[in-house]
Amino acid sequence: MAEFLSLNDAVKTYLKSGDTAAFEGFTHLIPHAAAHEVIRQGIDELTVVRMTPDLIYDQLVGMGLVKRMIFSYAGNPGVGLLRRVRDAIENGWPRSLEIEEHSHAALANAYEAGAAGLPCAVFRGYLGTDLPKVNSNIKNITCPFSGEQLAAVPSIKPDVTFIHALRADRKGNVLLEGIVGVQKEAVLAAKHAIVTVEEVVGELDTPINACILPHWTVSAICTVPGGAHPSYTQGYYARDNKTYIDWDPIAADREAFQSWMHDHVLTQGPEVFAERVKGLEVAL
Amino acid sequence: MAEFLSLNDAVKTYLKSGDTAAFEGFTHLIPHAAAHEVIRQGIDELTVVRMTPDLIYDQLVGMGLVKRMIFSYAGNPGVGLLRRVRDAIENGWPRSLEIEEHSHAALANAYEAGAAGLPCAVFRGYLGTDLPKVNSNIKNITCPFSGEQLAAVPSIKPDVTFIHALRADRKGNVLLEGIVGVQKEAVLAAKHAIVTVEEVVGELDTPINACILPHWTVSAICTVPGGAHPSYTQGYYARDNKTYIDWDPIAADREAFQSWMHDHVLTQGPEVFAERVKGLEVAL
Amino acid sequence: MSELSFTPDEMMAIAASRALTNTDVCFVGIGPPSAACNIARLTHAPDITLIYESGTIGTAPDVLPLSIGDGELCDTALTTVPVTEMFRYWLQGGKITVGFLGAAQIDRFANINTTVIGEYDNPAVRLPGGGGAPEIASSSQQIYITMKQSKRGFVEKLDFLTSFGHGEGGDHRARLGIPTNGPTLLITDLAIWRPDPVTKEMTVVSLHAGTTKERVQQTVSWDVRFSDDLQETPVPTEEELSVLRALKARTAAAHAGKRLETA
Amino acid sequence: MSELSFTPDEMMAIAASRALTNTDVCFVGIGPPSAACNIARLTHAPDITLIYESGTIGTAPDVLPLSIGDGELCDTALTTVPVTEMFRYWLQGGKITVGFLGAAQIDRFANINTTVIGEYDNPAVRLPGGGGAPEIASSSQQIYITMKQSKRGFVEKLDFLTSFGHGEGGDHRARLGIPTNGPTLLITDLAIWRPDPVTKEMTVVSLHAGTTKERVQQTVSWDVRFSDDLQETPVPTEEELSVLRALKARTAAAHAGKRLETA
Repeated sequence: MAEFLSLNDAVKTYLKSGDTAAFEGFTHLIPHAAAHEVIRQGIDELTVVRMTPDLIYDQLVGMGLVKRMIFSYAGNPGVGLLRRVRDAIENGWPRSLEIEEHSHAALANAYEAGAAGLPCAVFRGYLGTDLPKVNSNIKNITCPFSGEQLAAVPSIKPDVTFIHALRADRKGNVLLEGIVGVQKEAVLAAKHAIVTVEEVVGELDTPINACILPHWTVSAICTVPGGAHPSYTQGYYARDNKTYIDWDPIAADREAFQSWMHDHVLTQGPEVFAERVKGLEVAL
Repeated sequence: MAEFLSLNDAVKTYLKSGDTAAFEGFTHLIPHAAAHEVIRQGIDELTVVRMTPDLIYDQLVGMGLVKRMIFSYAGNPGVGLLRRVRDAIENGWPRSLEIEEHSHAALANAYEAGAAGLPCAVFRGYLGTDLPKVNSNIKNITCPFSGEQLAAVPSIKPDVTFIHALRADRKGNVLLEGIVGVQKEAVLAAKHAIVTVEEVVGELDTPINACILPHWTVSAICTVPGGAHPSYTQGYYARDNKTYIDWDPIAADREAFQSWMHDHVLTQGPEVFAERVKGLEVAL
Repeated sequence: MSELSFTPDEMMAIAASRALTNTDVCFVGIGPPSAACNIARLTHAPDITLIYESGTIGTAPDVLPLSIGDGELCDTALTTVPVTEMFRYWLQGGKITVGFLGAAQIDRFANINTTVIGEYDNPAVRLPGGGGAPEIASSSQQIYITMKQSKRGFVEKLDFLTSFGHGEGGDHRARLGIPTNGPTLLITDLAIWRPDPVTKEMTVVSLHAGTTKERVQQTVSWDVRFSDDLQETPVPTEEELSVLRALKARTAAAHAGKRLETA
Repeated sequence: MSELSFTPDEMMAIAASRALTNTDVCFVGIGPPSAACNIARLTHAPDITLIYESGTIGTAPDVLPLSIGDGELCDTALTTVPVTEMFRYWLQGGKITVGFLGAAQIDRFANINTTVIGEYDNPAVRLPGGGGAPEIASSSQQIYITMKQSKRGFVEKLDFLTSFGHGEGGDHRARLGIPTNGPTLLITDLAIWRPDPVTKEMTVVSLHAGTTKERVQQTVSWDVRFSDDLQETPVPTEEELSVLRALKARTAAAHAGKRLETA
């Protein structure tokens, strides 16, 4: 049952040290504000799951909060590598990082299987690749009709899933629109889901087949305008591509990174995100 | 690549005696006009697949065109039994009927697996039931991580799938809306898809995440206003519940059935459907 | 209106509606379950979530649907999802608190047959089959069953086991790896039944007004167990009856012929 | 504008664009593939279907996306589907005619590494990883690869096999049960390569204008095979160059800073 909470309270209530957390968003609707709140609260020893662990996982890893990362593409899309993640994997700074590496197809299927209440996902994948040699969570299963060998991976069932959405109504029903990624699956697969939204409205007033999370699938809703920045929210503001490009030199240097985190995350609150999307608003 | 054809030509071009055909539509958007055209052309020895084989399969079976029926619920929803299907199974009239019986969950998963290019579907099902005893296409598969026994059924890959949709644009992109059922899956799983639509428009002008079949996933589009009657088309006309209720006594009697089929199907064409939905139009 | 001016069917629907709460997420079948769920929504449980297997989530129909996919369900729903998603995420994913089933045959452990009367390969009556029921029975957190009592329906041994209830009783569900509770409530035109906590045999816990133990036994093929603490089902209230009758009247009018919908 | 006033990068993107047709359904990666696919769309293949793994089907972006999920892709798409559906129905379902991949390392049989340089457990450089590529490589009907040639990239032996090309050559794909064609085209800044019909070793079939066999060999770690019928790649036309440059200019302006979108 959705409760309307401050982001601070929602994170404090639901996320514990040692939990498995998914912050999902496929380029669109990445829950930056929620990740920053987790960093401020210093919740550590996390296992984090995400298909495309871009800036927010670079930041969580760089701050030493992550024990294990389950992922399929660790890059800054269109810009390059994730330098904090690299530093953790290559040099163990600020701590060593366990990784469980998959393909996108595998993780998308693993979220789907989690939402579907299944213990594993079955798909055609990893054919001829080296990934099964380095990941014991990639196995085979044989089709009992055709004899074909298919791939199987464990389903993903996070303790807490964080997503950002367009808006909620007063009952707590949540609307996703545009590039919806794997967020619905990540929410339905999780024990608890925390959703930041641009706004709360009286009526969602949506198309008949809209992607809606009913209020009883969500634990907490937090109003954080701009909460996806520098990612974007369909119909609200555009992706701040320049910020993604500017991240690269900051992340390349340990001190520059720490200084940036101090100034832009540790000493700030969720309310700064509204300011960050000024000038990026989408004309309707 | 979608071609705009008459329904007569589309059926003639793509459906052959002995084919496996799916006529899908979950209460909504049932392709009655297409099934009637198949009956008129007398294409026989068919294997027909459908979760809810209601009136049109009663008619196809009653006319002796069906060799084998794969299904999960053979009833006239809210009214009762399918009397022509019963007569075929119980008495072999007008010919014997092979059946492959599943649950809804199994067939929905089997269509999904067909669309996903997999040889089988894996789900949690049939626990404790007698269906696996009478259907050798229900097997088990073991999760390699948890050891749980899951159910597996072969995926469905029809030679031809028939569906009815709201409308197409001039390129042949097709819109489904409302209760979309398993139609997208049934189309993507098929070698060929024939789609009847209420109308062809310049622009679909749809919501951003609308259920659209791109033109290159469809073989033929046929404009048949009212083509779902007595089923319905969201935003065009309502379900003709009275006709479903009235079907029961017609189907109960072999001669009444044959006479009805002569008068309402064999001697008619697809153009009669527009007339049948008069008075059922939905006010927008 | 006198206290007893209601039919057994009305009592059955109203008794079933009372078992539902505001926080339930119900997977609704057609017929009596649909009436019960919508009476609950229109009386004491306005925030109940009703889901029909056609994919409609959070429906609030003004008339009872004839099928599980009438336009009314979609028009009034919070959203409508594909049928594959309905069975994978919402049912199998464990989101359903109450699955509502009917039956052609039921046994003392609330196993259900909706497939055939007679032999499967040579049936006396070919029934519609399982539809969604086999997995509703295993994946819903609990199952409520509504059906009228008769010796033909309440049988010693099912002709075919379509949907698993408590199997042979006891921990049979657990032994098959089914983690859900199964049938926790059976509401008929005569009584309310619940499973014995240990044996799981369905036990009459409440008789509807005007019914006797003897009348119950006459409509059941096995020796019926009655609770030591047998109750009498409260009669329908004026509100319950008037809501049910208005709903039925609207429904009958809507299904009687062609009508111009005002969506 | 003189005939040769174009860069090797421009030649690479334009040569790749020419391989695409109006009926192709392309799974587009970011960078050079995205440029090539959109030049094709803006020149000779206006009806080509471009699909990005973020779920956008039939996109027609005005500027090149920085990521695979920029708003531009969604705003201009025929429709946008969930990522699970994208990988299950559209890629694994066999709907993609051409999958476009880039690489950090490639070998003579067009196997690809985008995972690590050095050892997996102790890498010299941790690259982003496979993303969609492992299954794009096996499920697309054919694969086109674009990358710049260098001895660091064109290696005798991959440090890690992320995406399967022709394996050890010959019928290796078929032996693994992979029914698709794999890499049928490799377009670099210097040349066009295609697999030998029998051995599947990638073979230079066309040199870009101004390039020599020696220059090609100097940027490749193995002994390069050249076709007996070696062609010269036609230089970019005025139209191709102007379309590419206008696209790049719009893209650079859009990514340079905050802008008010007019959706």
